[in-house]
Amino acid sequence: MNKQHSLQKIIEGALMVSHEPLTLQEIANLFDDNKPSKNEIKQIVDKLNESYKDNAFEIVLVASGYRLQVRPGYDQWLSKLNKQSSTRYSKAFLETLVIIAYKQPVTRGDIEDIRGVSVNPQIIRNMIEFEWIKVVGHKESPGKPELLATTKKFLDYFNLKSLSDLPPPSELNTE
Amino acid sequence: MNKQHSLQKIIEGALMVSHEPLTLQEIANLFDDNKPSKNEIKQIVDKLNESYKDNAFEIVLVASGYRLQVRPGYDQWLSKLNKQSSTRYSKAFLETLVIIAYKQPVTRGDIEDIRGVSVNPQIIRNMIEFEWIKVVGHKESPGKPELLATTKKFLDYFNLKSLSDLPPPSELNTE
Amino acid sequence: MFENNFDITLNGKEITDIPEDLFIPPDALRVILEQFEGPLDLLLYLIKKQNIDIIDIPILPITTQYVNYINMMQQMQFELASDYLVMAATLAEIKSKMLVPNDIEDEEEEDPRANLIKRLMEYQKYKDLSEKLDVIPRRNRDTFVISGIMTNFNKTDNLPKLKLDQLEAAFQDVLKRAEIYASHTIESETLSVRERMSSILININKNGTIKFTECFTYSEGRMGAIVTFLAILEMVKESLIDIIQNEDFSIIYLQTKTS
Repeated sequence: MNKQHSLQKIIEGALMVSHEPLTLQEIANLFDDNKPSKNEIKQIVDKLNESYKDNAFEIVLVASGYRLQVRPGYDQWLSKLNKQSSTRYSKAFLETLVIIAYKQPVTRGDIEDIRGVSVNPQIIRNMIEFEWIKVVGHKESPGKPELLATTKKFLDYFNLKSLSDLPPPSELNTE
Repeated sequence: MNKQHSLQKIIEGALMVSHEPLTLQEIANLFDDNKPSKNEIKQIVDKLNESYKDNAFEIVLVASGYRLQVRPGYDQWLSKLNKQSSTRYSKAFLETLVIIAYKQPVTRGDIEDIRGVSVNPQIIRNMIEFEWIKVVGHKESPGKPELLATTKKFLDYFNLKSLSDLPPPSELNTE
Repeated sequence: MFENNFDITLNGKEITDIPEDLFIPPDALRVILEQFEGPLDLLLYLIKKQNIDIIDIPILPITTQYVNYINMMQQMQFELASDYLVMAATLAEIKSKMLVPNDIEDEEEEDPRANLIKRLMEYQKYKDLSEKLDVIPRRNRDTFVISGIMTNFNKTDNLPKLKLDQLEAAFQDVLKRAEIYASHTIESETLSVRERMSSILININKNGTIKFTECFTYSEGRMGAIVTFLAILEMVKESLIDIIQNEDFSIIYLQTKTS
């Protein structure tokens, strides 16, 4: 087994067992000596992906790094596995989430102003627990309300590399 | 894509994403119609394994079914992965754990009712992976939710002989 | 589907005067109302229903409609968020401003609707975005992340240390928040009942069906038997297991609940 070969397999194994996406740096850190360069790793990831062209899975780059996932289009069969707790979110949840995503950093008050109803504290708690949003600071106004922003995990969940990959708002007037 | 091909890919995808080993029956059940025979599935698994001969992973048959795992010999590199990033457990983790310990057997829904927020599936996965909890059955209610309970390992970890050695909640209230 | 003849009674009173521009039967209305995310959502619905441009909402009919809906909600004892009433007041204020001729002012005064229109457009924008976000591929619905298993790898070694008192503290938090045990405290006995429930369930899962008598261990004495019996009763109550006896005095079996 030559060096390149085993490097490739180690990276493959790492992507396979990791619970979280791996950055190039994290992949490099798996090696104590003979650390591969980031460029080298990138090439190996490309090579791996090419070798997967007949497989049901692929390596994708999301906000917090590379991750191995099943290609889209298999949900019909695979959704029966792992009995995920519901992946449907309420309108209130989604609306609150997009306001945080697009207007961040925002306070609860900002969200309430836009939605015209008070924010359900449970929704915010849920999002914080999922690590989709976090408190990034406090606004210098009465009560010093918390400023909320989305995290990389949020982007990872929606297969996005950065906030700029979010769907653009449509122009209301032209519609 | 011929039938055989897509069947193979679906089975590959299923083995990749399933958290638990899959029996031949469970694999067959992924398909609504044109269910493959157990023999057919066995042959596909063999074919897949053959195609993995240059990969870091393989399909193995364990007590409860087929599962995809990284071949032995990679721990030197991969043991660095999946470490809890912090040296402390999140509040969500601890609260979920105590609810399972005191109210077992419980469903995720029960935990959600008590904590008032949805359960992060990753937390449950982690606990199952630590072998602190396990699925002891399914509740006969819509969706057949899994019933979770703590294990001997959990007790061992806390040097408890049995669950009744856990601090009684009544004492907690007076503290 | 517009019906002219309503025959609806609510709280014993017959409802006869349904607002004319309310084209939804009240029984369906309740279902619809529950879907509104707030006053802005309701307003947008009314506007859309009439094919009006947000930029140029006819404040009079919209206000009338809105107020009618609010009244309906109250008549149906629908739990009404105060936000809805605030909006009703806002609409009324705009209406009155629109009715008062503004020839007193020289310079052109701002359209009283301007602020509301801005809010509606802003909300509409995020409403659309939330629908867009809902359809982009997400984990466990559209994409499935692979997470393989490593063998010969003791993950437990990497676990951060956890002490029992941390667990206690966590439990205290849970108690404080939920107050589930506010009225009754769990005694250690109940605990062992729950533990016994788990162990019997594991046994049933492993063997499919087990004999009732197999659940008991004589060495545990009377206390153990009581705990086991309570555990079985509790599992029946919680619909976790079925108890089966084919004829009187024959062997009693426990098995997983079948529907």
